[in-house]
Amino acid sequence: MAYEVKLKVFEGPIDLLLHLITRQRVDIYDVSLAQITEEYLAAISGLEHPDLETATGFLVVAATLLELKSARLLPGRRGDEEETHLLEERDLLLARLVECSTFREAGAWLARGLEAGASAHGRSAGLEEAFVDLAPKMVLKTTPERLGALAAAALAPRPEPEVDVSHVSPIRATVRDAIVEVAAFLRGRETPAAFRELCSDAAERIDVVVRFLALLELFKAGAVDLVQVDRFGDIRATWTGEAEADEVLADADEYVIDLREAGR
Amino acid sequence: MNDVPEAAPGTRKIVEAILLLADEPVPASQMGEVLEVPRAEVESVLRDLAASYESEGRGFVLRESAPGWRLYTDPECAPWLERFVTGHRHARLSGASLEVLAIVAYKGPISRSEIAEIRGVDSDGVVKTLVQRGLIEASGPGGPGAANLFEVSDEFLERMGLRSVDELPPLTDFMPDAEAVEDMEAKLSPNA
Amino acid sequence: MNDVPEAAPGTRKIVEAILLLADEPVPASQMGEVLEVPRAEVESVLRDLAASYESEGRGFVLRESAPGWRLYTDPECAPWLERFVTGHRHARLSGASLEVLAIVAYKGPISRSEIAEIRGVDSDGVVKTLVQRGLIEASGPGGPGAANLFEVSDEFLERMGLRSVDELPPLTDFMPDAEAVEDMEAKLSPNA
Repeated sequence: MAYEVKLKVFEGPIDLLLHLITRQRVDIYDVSLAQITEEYLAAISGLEHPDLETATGFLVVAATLLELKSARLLPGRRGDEEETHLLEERDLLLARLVECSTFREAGAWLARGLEAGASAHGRSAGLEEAFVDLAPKMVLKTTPERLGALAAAALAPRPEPEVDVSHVSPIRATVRDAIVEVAAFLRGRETPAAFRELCSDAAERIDVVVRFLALLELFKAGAVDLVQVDRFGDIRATWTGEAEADEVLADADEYVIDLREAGR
Repeated sequence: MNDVPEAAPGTRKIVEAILLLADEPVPASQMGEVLEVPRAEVESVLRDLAASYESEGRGFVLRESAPGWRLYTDPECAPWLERFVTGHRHARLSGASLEVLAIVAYKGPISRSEIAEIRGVDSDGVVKTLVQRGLIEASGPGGPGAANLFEVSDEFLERMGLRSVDELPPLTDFMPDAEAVEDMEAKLSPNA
Repeated sequence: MNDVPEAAPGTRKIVEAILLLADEPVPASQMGEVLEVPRAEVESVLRDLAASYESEGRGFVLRESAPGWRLYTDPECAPWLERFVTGHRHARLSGASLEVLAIVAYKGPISRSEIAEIRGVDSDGVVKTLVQRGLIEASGPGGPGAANLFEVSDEFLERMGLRSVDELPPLTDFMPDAEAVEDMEAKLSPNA
């Protein structure tokens, strides 16, 4: 299925998901988790100038979506514990979506209030001549350095860092290739490897995304164990040797996201 | 030039004169000091004045916000006043800025990292913009490098016409309704 | 009490709003242009307003001078206003004032609208206060209504211990280069 990925500028991983999940569509009942997941991945594959932290935020959400999605595609292969864990993950994501939506609405309300406030001009004519000389000398507790810093801050361009995904960059990496690379990297290591290390030579955001997906494939096949201590913490991977890369490749076929397709 | 009609002007008159002279909100307590009358009396005069300006259909309104009382032009007149106001009064805020502003208004005092936690994305740039616009400010320990806590400024409260953040509508007013949440849940459901 | 000229309630309201906003006398003809009503009608409204402020014992008076009409505080209130002005609250420079002072020091001569542009907010009130306090002054063409340019005053320089603005530290000292900014951001981020 071909999607037209038309995205505004997103401010964060939850913001993006909220957009995908709440936007009005004609075929609203056809929107499935699978589709949202694909669109999400397509969108983040186009992120430019990633820093690892931002990338991680997006990837954590992507991981949850993939986990939820794979649970749907592989029914009955999970125990109760895993099922509960998945539902918890889903609820956490849902809670963050509700929170994000709430603050967004509150922000829109504030915008209306500020706009209304801007149409009432406060009296600011200042002192009449008769009183000017009475006013105490202004305390000038400042230094040339402080003034310089203030002027520099005022004159600096206003920062509005936003993650621009309006541009979907061409895909130069595939999950299949990454599975082989990641497996090669992890196999034979004694200690867990951080996801950061796995991506240390990744030149583009897309490489990071693809390696992350590869890691998930390997995890699902049982070839690696993943540990993530905090929500925003680093992900650590250990090679278990319970599956080999080529088995993963064979098995992964059924639900590997084709980024080339989705990204178009 | 002007013949003084009576012995001493009343509280209302002096309060009005102070309001005309002031170029920022004036606390009722400060007017009370100047007039040597209790703050409560000044407040009662201010409330009466505000009500009478409104009922008389004056071109100005008297409003109380966190920092105090100030005269404003009636918002209805704004279209005719453009010529007398220089510069764009306020550049519009981005969606991200408004979201962070809402977080600070409702959750402040709040640190940068708590804001990032809620939004799932680093928000330092947005925080800086809001500080520059004078809408939020660092409170608490402060100092360069310290983990500042941020809250909304008096200027923000003045522009919103609020006496304190407690006057904001409850956050629950902005939550998505049950149907919308159900819809979100359904779309995230593995068994859909 | 309020004998509002019934024919043009809208005019009276807008005229009052203009008077409240204006920081210098406004010619009746200019108000007429804005309102799209004949000057004579505006003048009649202004005279009625002036009379009603007086009869109602308001704290402000409306006076006509050569350049136009302006609201002033009632002279009877002067003793209390002096007390208000000498109060401590006005002695401190606000954050906004300091920022404008810094901009004028580095970018002067500079116009009001350029200052508003840089700050993203209307800054006329602040500029006016700084002029009144003798920290900045109008230079260049000048004249009422003209686009004045502002620069810091000799008094300001003297109080800062500077002979000229050229002695201010160069702005580049305070502009971190891109690399330094990234470094700083990395240190501030929660997961660094």
